Amino acid sequence: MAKRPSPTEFIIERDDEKCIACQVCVRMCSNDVHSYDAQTDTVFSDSGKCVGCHFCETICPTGAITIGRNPSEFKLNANWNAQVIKNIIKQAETGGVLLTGMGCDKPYPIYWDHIVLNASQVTNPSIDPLREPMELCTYIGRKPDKLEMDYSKKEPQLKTKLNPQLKLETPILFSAMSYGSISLNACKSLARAAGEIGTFYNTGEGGLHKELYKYSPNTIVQVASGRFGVHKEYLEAGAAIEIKIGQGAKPGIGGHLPGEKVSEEISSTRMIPQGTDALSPAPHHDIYSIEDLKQLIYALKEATRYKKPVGVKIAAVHNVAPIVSGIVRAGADFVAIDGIRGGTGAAPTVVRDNVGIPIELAIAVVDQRLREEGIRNQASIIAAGGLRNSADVIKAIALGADAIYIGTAALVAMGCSLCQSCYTGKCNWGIATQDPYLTKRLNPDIATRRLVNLLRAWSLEIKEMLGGMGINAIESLRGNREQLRGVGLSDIDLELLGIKPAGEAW
Amino acid sequence: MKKIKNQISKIKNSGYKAKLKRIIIREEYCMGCRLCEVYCLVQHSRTKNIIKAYKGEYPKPQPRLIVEEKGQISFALQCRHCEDAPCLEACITGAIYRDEKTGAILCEENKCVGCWMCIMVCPLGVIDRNREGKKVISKCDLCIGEEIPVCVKNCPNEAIVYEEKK
Amino acid sequence: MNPIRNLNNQAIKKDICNGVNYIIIGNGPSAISAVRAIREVDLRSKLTVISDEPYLNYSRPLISYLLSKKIEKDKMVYCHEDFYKENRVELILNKKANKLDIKKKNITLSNKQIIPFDKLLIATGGAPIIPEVKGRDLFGVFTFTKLQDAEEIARYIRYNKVKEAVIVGGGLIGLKAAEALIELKIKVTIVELADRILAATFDKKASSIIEGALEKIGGKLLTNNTIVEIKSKNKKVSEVILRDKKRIRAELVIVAIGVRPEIELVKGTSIKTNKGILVDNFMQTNIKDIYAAGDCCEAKDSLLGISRPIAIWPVATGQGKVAGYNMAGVKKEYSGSFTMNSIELCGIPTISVGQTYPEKKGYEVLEHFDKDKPIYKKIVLRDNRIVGAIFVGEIERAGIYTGLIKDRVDTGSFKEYLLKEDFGLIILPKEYRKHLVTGAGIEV
Amino acid sequence: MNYFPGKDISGCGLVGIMDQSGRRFSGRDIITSIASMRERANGLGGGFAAYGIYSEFKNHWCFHMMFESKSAMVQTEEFLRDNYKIVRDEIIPTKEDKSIKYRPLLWRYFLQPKEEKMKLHYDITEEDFVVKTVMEINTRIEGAFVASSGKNMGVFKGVGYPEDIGRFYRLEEYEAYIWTAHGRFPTNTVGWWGGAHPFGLLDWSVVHNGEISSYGINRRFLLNYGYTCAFFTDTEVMTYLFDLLVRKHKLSFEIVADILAAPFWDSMERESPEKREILRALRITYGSALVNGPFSIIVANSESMIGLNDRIKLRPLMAATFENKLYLASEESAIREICPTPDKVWMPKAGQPVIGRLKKQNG
Repeated sequence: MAKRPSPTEFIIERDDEKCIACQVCVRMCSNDVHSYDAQTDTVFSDSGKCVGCHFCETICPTGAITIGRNPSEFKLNANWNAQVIKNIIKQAETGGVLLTGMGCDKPYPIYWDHIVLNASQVTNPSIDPLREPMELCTYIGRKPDKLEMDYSKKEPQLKTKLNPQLKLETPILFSAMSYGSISLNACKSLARAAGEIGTFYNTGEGGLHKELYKYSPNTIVQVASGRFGVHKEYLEAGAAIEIKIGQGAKPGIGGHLPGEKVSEEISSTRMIPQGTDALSPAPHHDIYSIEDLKQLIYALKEATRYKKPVGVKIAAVHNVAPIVSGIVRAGADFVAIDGIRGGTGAAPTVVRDNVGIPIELAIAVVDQRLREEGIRNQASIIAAGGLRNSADVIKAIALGADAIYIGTAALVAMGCSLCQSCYTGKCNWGIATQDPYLTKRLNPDIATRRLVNLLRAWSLEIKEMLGGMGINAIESLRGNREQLRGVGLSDIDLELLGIKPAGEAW
Repeated sequence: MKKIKNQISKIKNSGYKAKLKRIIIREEYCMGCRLCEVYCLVQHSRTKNIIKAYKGEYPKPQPRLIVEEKGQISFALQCRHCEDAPCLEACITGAIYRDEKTGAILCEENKCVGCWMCIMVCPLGVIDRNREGKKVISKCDLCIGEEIPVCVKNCPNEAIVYEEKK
Repeated sequence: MNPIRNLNNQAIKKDICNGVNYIIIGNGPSAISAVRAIREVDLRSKLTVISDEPYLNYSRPLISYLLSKKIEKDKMVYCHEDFYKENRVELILNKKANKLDIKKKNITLSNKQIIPFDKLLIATGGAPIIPEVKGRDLFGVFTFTKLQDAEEIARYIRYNKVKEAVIVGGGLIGLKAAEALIELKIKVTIVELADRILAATFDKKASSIIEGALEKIGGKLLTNNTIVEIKSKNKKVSEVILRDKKRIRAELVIVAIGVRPEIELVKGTSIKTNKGILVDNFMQTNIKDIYAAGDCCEAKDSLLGISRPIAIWPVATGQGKVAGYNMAGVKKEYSGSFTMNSIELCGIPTISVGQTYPEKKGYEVLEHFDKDKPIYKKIVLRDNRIVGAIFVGEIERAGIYTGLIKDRVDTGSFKEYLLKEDFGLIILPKEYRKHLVTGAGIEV
Repeated sequence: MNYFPGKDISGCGLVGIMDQSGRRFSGRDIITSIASMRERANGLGGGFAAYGIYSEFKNHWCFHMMFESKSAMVQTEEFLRDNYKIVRDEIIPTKEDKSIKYRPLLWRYFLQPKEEKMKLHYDITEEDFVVKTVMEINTRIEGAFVASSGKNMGVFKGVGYPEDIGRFYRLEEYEAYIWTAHGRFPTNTVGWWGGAHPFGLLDWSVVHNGEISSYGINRRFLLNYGYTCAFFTDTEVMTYLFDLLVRKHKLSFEIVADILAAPFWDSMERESPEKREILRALRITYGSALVNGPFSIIVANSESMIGLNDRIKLRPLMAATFENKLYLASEESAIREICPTPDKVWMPKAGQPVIGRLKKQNG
């Protein structure tokens, strides 16, 4: 048959009355969408190359560019919709796995949007966060079953020694994004913002670039299946260590950083030869069972002389509650659970969109299970996977998470418009790229400021909502599902989430 | 005697030795979009309207800054308004002067005769000949009347910033 | 630290111990520049400027513009009356300093007035060289360096309806004069002793471009020639006779074969001179408290490493500033200078800097020549360092090269880009580039 | 006394009186005192706890039971008999009062756990065995409720105004060294006899004014330690927290106050490094036991009585002493009603416990 290119996804409309042919768009588009014709002093656009990142639209000084969806339609078909057809066409041409970036975009139910919060009325005063202290400080790490005190002296003495803890000024951390998947400037911005806010960012499996060592008090270093860039200094640089078993966007599969992205800097950071593919195996080849994980946890604790919390990150899958229980019993000080909507720099579309469970259900069942087993205090739970705003955060915490990880939201704060083309390495916003021409577009001063603003804004909103509930410390909300009610959820959803339906009183 | 004192205080207070702002270039963040150039051109056009400046003014207005680009490095360069400004010393007409308030090195166009001495001595090469028909120079004036020069204001990546001299 | 702020602190100290009597002879750029420097440091002391010209001040390079009526006389002033008032300068005009008594530390003016000084700056500038030719004192023979010259020439042209003129000397002054006269619709013949015009600053190619342009606007050029006699009719110039016996009709002769330092005042004193007054690195003569700056003195040529007069504006202002600071007690060393010129001739902008025409071996030359436009660029290097440059037709960003010469930058790593079209700071080594954009008092 | 006008809309009234020398006194005073705060109750609940009232059975567990039906009583007795030796059982004496409309069957049992039954549970303490029993009855036997289960103490409560309840139970005829009382204005649960305060477990009794916003997590925190909250009341949670922290974790009342009404992180900074370390460890470990929201409580056990406010003092609590007696009440007037000239009256600060302890008796 005839060669059949997939229809373009976007249409670029250029208002000729407004276009001054300044060529800013021509210079800026890494996908070479725009071109300038000197003969006619006109700028042309090739919509077929557009990924819909909106950089040109944002930067055009006259607002001459509009990126719209291609109105061209296939015949309406609920089953064989346009995306399905396009994917088949693409695969028929390439014979390959379809790749994508960011988190699952399928319309699975978003439970956050079916959960509502409580507020005080009459019987219990709400608290004004602008006038009264409102505490978001959160400690991540293993808590003892009880504290033992010695009352023999005049003042009581603490007999129990606490395990190492991470102190968060707000219960939001930046989730694992490796140097490699994102640019060094993006890493720096996350690190600096974490420092300014008093929280942590996570190296992902990209190792720690030498310029990032100075941010180590706010760094969680990750140990993943590829063990890239893992060495003594690396482990010691982290405030905590996270063993990555899985990721919400691609549970059960490994990672792949193409060789062309493995620049000199990345090669030295990851400790792999320049230009070679960085392949993270699907499993850790030294972890084939829970007792192997225990060994790795304790090996890392030994290596860092029990001075840092060691946690484990997994993707939320069907059996998540027993798995987390096992991980806690294996000695993890915190467990990060990444739901199906968690982001990625590159993943097979089919995996991203079809594997794993929503984070809301995962947190609910894990928290409940750990409490029933009496081990909830032994590890902190960090929820991750597509949390979009402070309401999602506060609901996650009320469901039982100690803190939450944000990745996508942080990227959006830095400029990302979710074009899902991270895997191409041509990110116009200078985030998911290593091209020095593009990475300089992310000025860490600006990005840091924006990240700090985002966390400040969310923290303020959380305080407002807490105050409204008459609560002045985040720990009084953590796991406090009485403050949640479900709207439009089935009985079994409500049961799994451990919340009552809206309308039901205490 | 009082008069002398007044005069002395006038000299002492005279202008640019106070805290002044300067444009600082941070080439590591310059994207090379040239929006600074676009806005500079508009600011120094007759209409100050971006579409008219580009589409309706002839001769085409001239930006007062230069964007240099090579490989992945780029930066916008405009007059540094040097403290020890060689152009000021080289100007044979007194057309180039320092604005006492802002410390900007400015050119009084009706004094300038276009001898290009300033072009010869400017080590940054940021003084240009006017190409709009006058035999005078063309240089950055820190956007007289604007609180922040337009190149700084419109730089999308803060690669040019306007900061108080430390 | 801000050096200016330091100076201000010193200025405040100085306020307490005022009482230095500063005298500056001359009212040109170096004098003005010295006034600025002195007043930056010392606000109270007495400061007197003496000029033998009747004008407030004016820019000598502008006289050709005045002659061609491109500018009005009031535009010649580059420093307003307010300047003297604001800086509390006592201005003595139209008085020549005739005598300098080093021992008594005073000077005698043309009106016999004796003025004492504590610190003296001699900034008497230059004087035109007039060749020993017959008829040189005739009515209609002029030099062309002062405002008065331009005014007199203009008056002479007007009264005598001058149609033809001869200009002796194809240097910058001669050519600017020629251009002005051509503008006034006078037929001009330039007589140049060398084989080409602008021989002192240009190379042959550059000269020939200008020669071509000169011809285009109607200027006639005779090279390898000079005048031997000026003939008159009715006591007025009528004709010049050249070395080759050729005769050229001319009602006006402008002698522009160069300037020499004006050092008459120090003749017979113990102040050492060569061609000009000799000064040290602080612009002080061999006599304490007596300084010299500008066209009258000889200072370090940083390219050639010798002392010689460099009669150009920026050098004069630079020297005046250094002299002023040192007179006021702030040690400042003169970094030296080198010759450079910017001039637009016949509509072609040109810039020449340093050694443009090396005759000895050991130099490397880079060239770009576009005959049609015409554009000519030339870089002269020695040991990878630029020592000279010529720009004809396109002078944009020429100052960068001047800077590279001044800072003696090793261009080894970027030599091949020097004459590329997109030459700019970006090709310079990053450190130097950063120094340039952040230096000069701007710290990042 | 109401220091937060406009905030304290729902208002329960609390009173606690303790003679720290151990001298017992009649229930007349506390009825008078709580009656003065009739305004703070709405007739949907009132109750008292009394310590030292059963000295002849002071070594036996005394269960105050409420039965809604005869069958519930039969089932309960069967269950009790299985596990305990019933030393004595009797109806709780009452005096009919026209304001008390409905009443369950009220019975009290003096019990001795059977060794062989306790042995079935590996390594269980007698207290835990009793707790287990109480939880079993309360959750498993329909219509049966254990109002109190301590030794030498009892809880007397019901639906009605507290002074009516007091007279109904003939409390002026009892003598105790600690009395606590509660007049209820319920907002969360409808009025029923078992839901009235005080809540009792073992020898703990809790009277409480407030609404605990952290209830959800406090309850789930207790779940982690094996407590099942059957009644969905704040008081129940409070009682179990005290039981866990004081009895099981062996923490002092001062420490428990620092957990339940934890100081703010900022104010910890002003403490000595040692104190700060302890407070920080407490909050990290027991953050989920922080009781958030407005409350004032009076908690008693056989050796002590503690008054405590929430961390920002959103509910009233006053304290006074007179000779050996410690008084706690929602309003100062309720204290002065029975003790017109106290030695000292003060308003405890937010989160600062007032602790009355039984002075060590010789022998």
